[in-house]
Amino acid sequence: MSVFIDQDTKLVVQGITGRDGSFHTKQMMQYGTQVVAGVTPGKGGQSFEDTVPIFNTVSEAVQASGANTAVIYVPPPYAADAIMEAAASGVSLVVCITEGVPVLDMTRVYAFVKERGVRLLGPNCPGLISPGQSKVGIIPGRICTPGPVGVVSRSGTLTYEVVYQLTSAGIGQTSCVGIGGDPINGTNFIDCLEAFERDPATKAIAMMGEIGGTDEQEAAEYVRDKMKKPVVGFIAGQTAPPGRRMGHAGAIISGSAGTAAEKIESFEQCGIGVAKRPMDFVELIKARLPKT
Amino acid sequence: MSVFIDQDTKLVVQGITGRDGSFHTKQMMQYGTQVVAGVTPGKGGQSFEDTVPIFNTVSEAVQASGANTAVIYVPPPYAADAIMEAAASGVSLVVCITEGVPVLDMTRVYAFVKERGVRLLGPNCPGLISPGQSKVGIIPGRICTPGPVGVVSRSGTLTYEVVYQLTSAGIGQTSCVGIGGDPINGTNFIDCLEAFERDPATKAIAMMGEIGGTDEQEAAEYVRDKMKKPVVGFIAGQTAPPGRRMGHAGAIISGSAGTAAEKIESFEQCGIGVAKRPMDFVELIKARLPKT
Amino acid sequence: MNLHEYQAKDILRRFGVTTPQGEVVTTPEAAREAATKFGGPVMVKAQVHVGGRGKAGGVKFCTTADEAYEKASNILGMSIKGLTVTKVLIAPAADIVSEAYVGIIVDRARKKPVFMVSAAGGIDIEEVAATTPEKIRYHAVDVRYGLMPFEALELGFFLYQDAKLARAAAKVMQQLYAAFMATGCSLAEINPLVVTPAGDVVALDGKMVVDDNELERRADLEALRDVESENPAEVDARNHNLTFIKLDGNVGCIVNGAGLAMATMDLVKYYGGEPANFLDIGGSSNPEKVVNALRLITADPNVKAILFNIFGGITRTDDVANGIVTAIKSNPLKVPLIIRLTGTNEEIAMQILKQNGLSASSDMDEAVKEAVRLAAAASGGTAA
Amino acid sequence: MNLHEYQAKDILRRFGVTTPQGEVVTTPEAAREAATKFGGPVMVKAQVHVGGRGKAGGVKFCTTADEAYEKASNILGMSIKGLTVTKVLIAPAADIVSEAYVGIIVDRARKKPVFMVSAAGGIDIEEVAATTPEKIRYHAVDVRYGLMPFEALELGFFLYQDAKLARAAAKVMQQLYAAFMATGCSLAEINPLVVTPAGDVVALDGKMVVDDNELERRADLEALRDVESENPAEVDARNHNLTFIKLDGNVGCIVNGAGLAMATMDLVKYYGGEPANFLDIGGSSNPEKVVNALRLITADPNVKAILFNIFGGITRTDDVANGIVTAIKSNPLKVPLIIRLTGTNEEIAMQILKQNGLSASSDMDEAVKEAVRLAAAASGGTAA
Repeated sequence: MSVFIDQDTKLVVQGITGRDGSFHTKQMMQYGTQVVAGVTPGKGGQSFEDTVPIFNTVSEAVQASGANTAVIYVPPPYAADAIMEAAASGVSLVVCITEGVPVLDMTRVYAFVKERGVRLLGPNCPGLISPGQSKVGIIPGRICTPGPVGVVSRSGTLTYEVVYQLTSAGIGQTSCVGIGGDPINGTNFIDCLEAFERDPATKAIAMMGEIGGTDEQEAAEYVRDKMKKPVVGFIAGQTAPPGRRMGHAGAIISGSAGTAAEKIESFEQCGIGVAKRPMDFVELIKARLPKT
Repeated sequence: MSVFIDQDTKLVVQGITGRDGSFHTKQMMQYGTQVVAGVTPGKGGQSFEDTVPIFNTVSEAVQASGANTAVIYVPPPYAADAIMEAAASGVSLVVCITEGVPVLDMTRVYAFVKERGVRLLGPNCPGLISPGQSKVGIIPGRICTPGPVGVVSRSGTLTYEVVYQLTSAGIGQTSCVGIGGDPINGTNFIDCLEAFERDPATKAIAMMGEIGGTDEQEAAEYVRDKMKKPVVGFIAGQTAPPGRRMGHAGAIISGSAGTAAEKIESFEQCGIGVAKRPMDFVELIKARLPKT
Repeated sequence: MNLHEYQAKDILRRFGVTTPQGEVVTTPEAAREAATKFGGPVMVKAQVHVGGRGKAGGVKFCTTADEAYEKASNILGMSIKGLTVTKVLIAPAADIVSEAYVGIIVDRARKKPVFMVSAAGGIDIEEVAATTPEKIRYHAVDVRYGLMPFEALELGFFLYQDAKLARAAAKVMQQLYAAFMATGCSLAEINPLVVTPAGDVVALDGKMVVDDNELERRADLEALRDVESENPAEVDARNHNLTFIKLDGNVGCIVNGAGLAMATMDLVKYYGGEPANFLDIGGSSNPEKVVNALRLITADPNVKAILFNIFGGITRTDDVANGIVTAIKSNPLKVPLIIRLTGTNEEIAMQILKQNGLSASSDMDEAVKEAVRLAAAASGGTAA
Repeated sequence: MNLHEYQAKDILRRFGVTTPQGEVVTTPEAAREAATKFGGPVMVKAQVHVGGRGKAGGVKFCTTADEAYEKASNILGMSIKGLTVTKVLIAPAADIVSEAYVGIIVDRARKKPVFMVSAAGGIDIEEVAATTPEKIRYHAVDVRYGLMPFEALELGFFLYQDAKLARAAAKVMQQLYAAFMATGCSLAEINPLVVTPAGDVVALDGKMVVDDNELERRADLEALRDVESENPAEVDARNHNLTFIKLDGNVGCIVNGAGLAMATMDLVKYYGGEPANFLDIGGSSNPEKVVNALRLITADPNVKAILFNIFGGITRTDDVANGIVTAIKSNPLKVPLIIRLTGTNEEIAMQILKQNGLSASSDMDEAVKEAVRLAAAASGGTAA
């Protein structure tokens, strides 16, 4: 079992002939992901690696291939349009890897995908993986192994670090989801926690947050109020200088400066185990997994 | 009983100090409508006829007065904004009397009110009346009398004519609803038919359509497929010269030229009694009302 | 309000659409000059607000400047569906690889602007819709987001296989949409959108209809109105806030409200008469409006009887009565007058009419029958 | 990217906001000239990208041109929070009846631009939020519709009872919103928005922060960048596609990915050390980036040990190893180097390092501990 993607995931890759798109498509295919179509306007009719048909538009690709998930590797100025194209095409999950999407673009995109009930992951995220079943995005497959832990994180390489530690210690994962660190993203911690709580195979959750915003605090309250499964959390940025990103007005609106200390305190108050170091996840999770 | 408005309707009037607004507010108050607030930006704090408090914004007015319905008498260039202000203020019904609202404004407005689940009647409509209970808009109160007939119409004075005939013949109305004749309006025939079908007091429905569009044809199919109550219909414009309004491309999109002949045929095919003259409603309705 | 082809093209050009820069002229001499200036073959195109001007002989291809002079002489002054041609557009003729149709219209049912595009352009889109509907693609635009790049490109690929052409067409879609929205249109069309041998995508004809409701707040659009090319009586009516459409019958109708006006005309027909016009004096009445309405109706020599049908709601029937009295005092009627009045201030109105030797009914059916009868009698009488 | 006050005001003015037309000068003489030209009293305002310049003495009121000369002399060259003032804005001082605050920011939680307005302007909005939160009104804008006239007017009436002022403020809200959207901002502020004795509503100060992600597609915005006024090391880093923030510790950190970089710094702190910087080499590695990163770190004399922490995903660890070897060959390090590498092409990377006499760990915890230990030892050593 897993969340968001599994062995039935049928993927269309937007920007399949680009540098990043072609590299990671090969990686995903190697991992076993069903890549059923690619999109590059003007290359419709060709094929990728002699196996994956390429289309001019996502809607054509989805109609022809039955794809239910789209992943986006297109340059930032075109990413917002690519997300909306995917959301309008009929897929139910859109994963946007692209980094550097203007935030005002995302205000439109967010409204658009919500109206359609489509799940967006990202932008500026590493995607997700359900070990042994499917991988969509750029998370290195070999650091993961199937098992009972759900992983959700705002950052890329920090996720890898934690997953690597878990796997090294023999603790596998149901799914690892990178939600991305941009100010406006499609899926937040709560969405993932909800999914993990529902997934019978997930027995414990590892959550990696960062300074900025209040997503982690809201997630903590959600854990306290709605969840039965154990959660272990970490916040990166205790030593980061304050006020580099959003300035003061942002803190006023959110009612919080979004510091690591605040977030850790809220974890503690809501019964979330706090990992002081990335490597502490191993022992904390182990202690919370049901004994077999 | 009635549809959309009744004795519990609490009305806020937008443009209450304007020429039309003040005249019709007095008429509505005379009829017995609960006019609980008015809005004219800059006149907040004053009162209308020494009894109705005036506010600067609709949202203030609704919060202070508990209004659940808004009626709009503001000039056409400001009407779209006024509708959206009303829809955002918390009322559940917005009636826009204003004639001449640009149609592209209405494309935005329509999406806006639908998102909020607010019912819009109009623009360019005479409003509605539930005889003996409440009147919102400009339909002359004295031509109506309570009774078992639901009236719905695209035009103003033609509605008066028919209602006048019915009343003169001793046939009263549950509600008379003028949906307006603009290309994009908030409430259509089907919405009203649905409401009349659900209203236990309504025993028969009189429906006045016009040339143009396909609303009447869709309404006819609705009558055939979903309604048990009898409906009598009339189409104005049999002698109107074709092609004055929407041209050919519009007809292609709607799949119909919207002629009176087409509409009358569709009425006949769907079991709607056809009034050849406005005055024919009296006999046709009488024949369809349950004998008491 | 219909714009002329040259006006529509000016607007499209401002929004980035490539369209041949023509010249509007009013004399054959100027047509020759323009053709000489352009050098190659030209089109001479009547600028009138009616469809089917090509079939009516209002559009001609000319290989020489002298031919342009000659064709312009024929077309200028020509009458197409009742409108006299006073302007022709001289535009360089283009070589064409393919012709497509691109249009936007506000759709009542979808409550949105809807694109219609077809690779079968150049001909009447109605014909395409009737014979090969699968050749038309519709796309409703969500105005909250506008036409998105991916949507424009989907339409582009529907027209052209070639990615370069598809992208160029997508750009035209966005430019057309921008022009449509900025100009407050109810319709905007490019037909044909052509591909030239050089691979350029070019609008050879443009049509725009501006929503009349935009004009009040948009002086820039109102300024595009070409009064000369409209029916003078309708212009006169509009200037006095009346809606007037001239028809061929002999019963002049003056009514308040479009629905009741149409129902009145239908009833005239029902009783064997023919309405001479549609005339809506609208909601808020004043005597002045009635005077102007009577002036318009009586200017039509076909009118043999005049029928007022007024249901007073906002309209005060005493205002209407006063208007009638004022009008016939200064300008006595030569045809019978039948008045039906009911509603607001009905008693006062009846009183006013009576004091001035006029009578009125409060029954629509009666009044219409009477008007039809009198018009028939008068027609019979004058025909004798 | 922060814009200077004068740049923000130029943009606001272009969108219709009334704001005093000042002059940016770089010398006291020019300040005097500008003040003379304006005639009345002026403000001399440091143009630096930090908050609190007023409290730091960077904003002065002057009644005469000579005073403007004097104050400009004091402010130019002054250091405010580490940044040297090279430009001052000379602006006519305004008489003020009242001061309000108007700002827009992109809100993470609501996923929308959010207005914050308060009649308690002029002072720090943070203070208002902390002490009298009821004096602030928030309004989230639905970007699909934009800021609607009624919404702007609601905000206007929140600031002013008087309808004329409320309407004027509503207009400013719409202009500010338009400027915010068109300039791709993450923040735009007018503080104070003042009412003058004549009843005009005027922006006396303006602040705009442009979303860095807009700059790639917007050369016009990138052109507003004032490189002089930024930290040179951070400019250098940006020019090489690195994200670098200078801190006060002695352990230099080079990491791929912002989250891992912060976690690494936190771990340095956890083991008793102090990070000297935040440095993210980003996703796609190339040896060149590593060379530039090392150059930036070694330029800081505080750095006593350098720690690489690379988790190869997209980043190829062999690229990083090659970068390290290249860099230290041409520029031998004077401080200890601790390398942690794991992930993509780890074996090749280890081989490259070994061949060049370097070693690496694959364990983050070990590597961080070692770096902290070595930095402490080196600091102890050099302190002796």
